[in-house]
Amino acid sequence: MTFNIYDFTSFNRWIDEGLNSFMSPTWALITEMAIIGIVFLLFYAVVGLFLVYAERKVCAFMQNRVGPNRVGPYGIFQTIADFIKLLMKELVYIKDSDKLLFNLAPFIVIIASFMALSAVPFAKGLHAIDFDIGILYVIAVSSLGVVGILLAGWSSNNKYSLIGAMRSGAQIVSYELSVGLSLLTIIVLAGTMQFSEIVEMQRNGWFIFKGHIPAIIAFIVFLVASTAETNRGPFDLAEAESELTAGFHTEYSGIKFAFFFLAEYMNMFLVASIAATVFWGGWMPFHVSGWAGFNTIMDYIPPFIWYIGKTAFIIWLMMLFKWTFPRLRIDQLLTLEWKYLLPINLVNILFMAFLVLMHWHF
Amino acid sequence: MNSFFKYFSDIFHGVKSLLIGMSVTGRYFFSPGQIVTQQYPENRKNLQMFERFKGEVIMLHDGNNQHRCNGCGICENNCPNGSIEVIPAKITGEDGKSKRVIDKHIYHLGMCTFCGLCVKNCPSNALGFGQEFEHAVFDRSKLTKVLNQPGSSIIKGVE
Amino acid sequence: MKEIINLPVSNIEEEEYHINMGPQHPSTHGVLRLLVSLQGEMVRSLKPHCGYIHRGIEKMCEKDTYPQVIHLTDRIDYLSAHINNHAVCLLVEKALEVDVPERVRYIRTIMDELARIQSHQLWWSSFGMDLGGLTCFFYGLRDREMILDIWEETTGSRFLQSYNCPGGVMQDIHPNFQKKVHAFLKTFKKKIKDYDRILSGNVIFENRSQGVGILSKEDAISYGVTGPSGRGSGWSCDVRKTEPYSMYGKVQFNEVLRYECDTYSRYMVRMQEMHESMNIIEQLIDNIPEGEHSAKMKAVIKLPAGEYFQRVESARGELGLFVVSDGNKTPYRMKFRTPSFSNLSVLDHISRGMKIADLVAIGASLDLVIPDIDR
Amino acid sequence: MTNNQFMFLLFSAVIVIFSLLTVTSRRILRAATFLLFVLFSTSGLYFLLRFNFLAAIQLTLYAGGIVVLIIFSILLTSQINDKLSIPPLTKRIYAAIAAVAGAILCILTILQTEFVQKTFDPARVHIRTIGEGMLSTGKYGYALPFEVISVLLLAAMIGSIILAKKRKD
Repeated sequence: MTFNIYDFTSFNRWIDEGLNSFMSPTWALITEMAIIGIVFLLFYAVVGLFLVYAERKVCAFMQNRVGPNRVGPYGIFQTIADFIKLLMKELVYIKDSDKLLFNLAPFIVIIASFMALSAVPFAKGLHAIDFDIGILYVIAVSSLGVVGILLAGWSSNNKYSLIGAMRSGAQIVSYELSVGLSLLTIIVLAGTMQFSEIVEMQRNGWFIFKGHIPAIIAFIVFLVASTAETNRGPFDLAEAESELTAGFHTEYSGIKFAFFFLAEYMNMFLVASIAATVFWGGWMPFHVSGWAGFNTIMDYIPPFIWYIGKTAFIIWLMMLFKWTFPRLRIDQLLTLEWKYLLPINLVNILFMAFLVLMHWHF
Repeated sequence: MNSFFKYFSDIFHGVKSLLIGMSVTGRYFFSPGQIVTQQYPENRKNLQMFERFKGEVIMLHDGNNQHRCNGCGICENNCPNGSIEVIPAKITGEDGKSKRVIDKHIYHLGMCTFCGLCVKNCPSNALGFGQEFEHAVFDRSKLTKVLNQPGSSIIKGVE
Repeated sequence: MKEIINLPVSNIEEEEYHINMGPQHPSTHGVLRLLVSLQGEMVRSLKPHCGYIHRGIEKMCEKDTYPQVIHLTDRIDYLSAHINNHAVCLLVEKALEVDVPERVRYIRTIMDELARIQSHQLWWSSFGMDLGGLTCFFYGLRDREMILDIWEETTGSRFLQSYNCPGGVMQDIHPNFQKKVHAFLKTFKKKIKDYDRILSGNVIFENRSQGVGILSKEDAISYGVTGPSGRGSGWSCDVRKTEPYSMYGKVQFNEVLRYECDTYSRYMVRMQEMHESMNIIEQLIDNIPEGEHSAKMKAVIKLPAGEYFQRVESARGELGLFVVSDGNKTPYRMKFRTPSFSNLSVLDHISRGMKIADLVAIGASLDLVIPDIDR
Repeated sequence: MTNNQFMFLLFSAVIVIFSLLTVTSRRILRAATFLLFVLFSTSGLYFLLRFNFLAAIQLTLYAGGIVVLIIFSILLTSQINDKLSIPPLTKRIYAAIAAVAGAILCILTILQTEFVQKTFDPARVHIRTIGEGMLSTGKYGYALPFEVISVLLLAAMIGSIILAKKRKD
């Protein structure tokens, strides 16, 4: 066995060969799928629980509070306790609701975020599916989540939910454009949509430095648009607490509510890791071309740590947005997208294409 | 052309104002020294209420288990909510005269709004405010209290 | 009652959509029910249904003596409790022609302004929360804590103090009072800059509030919208200026007026008023004269038969107090003209044609306190 | 049965079942949701064939775009208790005849075609090839159809704006 924290490729091959040595290829494939599924489920649960805790701590510090500090040291078991509470809560039956769709909606939301997560490279070789169209796949799959939100809002037979679902639909459909276009800016620079290649191309400089001005603009646009697409921060109109109580998930309780809750945090994690991968080099260490010694030291930090660190920083930025700004109004939200982000994005792509043609990038 | 510049100056000022807002929350995030939360059950030992704090109405007793209440009932009359009931008793003093003393000074904490009129209007300053603030009980009847301690008597010379 | 319930049902038109905001809704800050008819996201009309927290305070006052009435006035508008107490005391002193000591006037005025600041702080907190900026809520409450501590030390209570009594105040101020007020002023002057940085100057906030909920000066007068909400429409309606009481005739302060007539101007009036209140306190705090903390009053206060009216400027507008006395120790009739009730009445008028999100912002800018409406 | 065959059968079964459910469901939003599953499985078939680009486009456009629009318009127009009325018998008979005729046509076509089994690797069409084909004017260039379609979309967009504006007056 060759377990290497800097490169998981050989480890994966070892597992694959080991399984194939005593199983038929079909069963080996099924076992591998099961292993990956279980690993992802565990990762999903752990990251979800941790993000909820992190959000509560971060917002507490921003608000001069200490946050959860009762369950366990520094309250680290708080979210687990909350989760157990949610599991034990009654699933309220809603009169006159469309039960099939009502029960289906949380699954659509969570499956969409789950599928998108599978394309993210966590470290070298630690990558479930490496599509040649990775970015397009992520955009495509994450756009499915809105169906769940729309179904949830409609099938709860609640007027607040319906308004929340409407808002969310308008919001996600329009902000998907900006997310796609800002990623396209980087695709123009990279010339590929495959995540592994994108990361590999940033070996001697992350794209945010390589593409300098247009890349930074694209990063900001991506950050804003993806915050909007995950229904977070100043763009949480779909669940606008002070207006619509809880928006589309007003009628959900117990584990079904937990699904929405978890999916929201996982979507945040997802867009943060996409941003980290596409703009900040994913698991690639920080390299400065020419400084060989410095680069060697940076290489000693495992890729997974780099990846988690970058993702955590972007998540922190999104939390900073959420806990600083007041909420936008629905028409201002659409104005922001159609009058500001989209034109800026289109011009930015042209700018980037020009930059690539002229070889002005580093 | 003017609106063209306005478009960009709007973006610039908008982003600037957002950054200013983020600097406030960001600054507090990195200065945990400014946290104001009190850790309540842990700080119970050194939690000092202000001396005038109106926690509950009490009858002031001195070391000899003596108080200054003669049962005149002014506090009962002054209470807007009827949360005080004075039950007087008549005892025969040493000089043979019967005189009015307090039998039970009943105080319904659950009805009290802490307006302070009983304490202010007491002619012999028998009542005061206690510092106790943890009033939660499981049974409402426990909120009805007898303020004069058992076996207490009136301080001589007050009546 | 029947008509009220049936009215919206008979009014149903095509494409109209009714939702209940309240009585349990995060943005109404209490048990107010707004029956909103919507067209899409646009508010067509709105019917406030109040009475969920009606406690019959006016009727209860009829059985209480004048000192006892004071603790009930705490509970009308609990955020400007001290100012309400002040109104009762002023009325009783006016009726009995009692001259209160100078010290009492100073203390009452300082306390009034502290109450105004803390009320505006809480308003700012909940305003931010209603617009979705939850952090504002904690900043506002954090700074409000200092005022509550000052009150607790002097009056014994943090919230509903019942500190005034006819003829003066219940107790003299605590020796630490002046020091603590100075400390508060010093701290809050720094912290209020954060308020401006996080909310007032924010581009999202400006877009959410500017041009939203236009209340013209004429409408403000005809609906009787007083206080900062009225002054945001350019109506000079500050009782402290028009009919000075206590120390207000002698201190220098500006009546804050703004003429944009929208949510933003109502917001800015309150922010400015906090500065003005601090200005007033600064003028008074070091000059509190020595003397008694209460005038000599009779044990039983009986107002001469007749009708009396007293108005004061509470944190959300003009509080009018009307008493009919038949010469007894209890009032024959006591009527409160509470500011929030009049301010609520204009909500329908100014929120028509606005979005739901605007309705929340407008409601927050009027600074409604529900017990003040229902009494 | 190889893995691919199994997956193909699975996806096909899902497509058939949910297609039937889509047309038989009397609740319109349920029908739309079932349609989503059909489109989803179709993209699964594309993934199976290694047409990754096509599969992702299928997901983005149909599942993420068009179904969302359909659901959105249903949300705007229908109530939760609305049920589609059962069409009259004659209509159902005509529909059945049309469906059976279409099915027969398809099956006949499939049966008459001689499928040549090839054993080369699934063609990995690089996106660069697709993009160049889309924008080139040469032999295998689709620049003209691409532009024509965009004109069509523009016309549709202008038309919908005009329709939407008219209703407001």
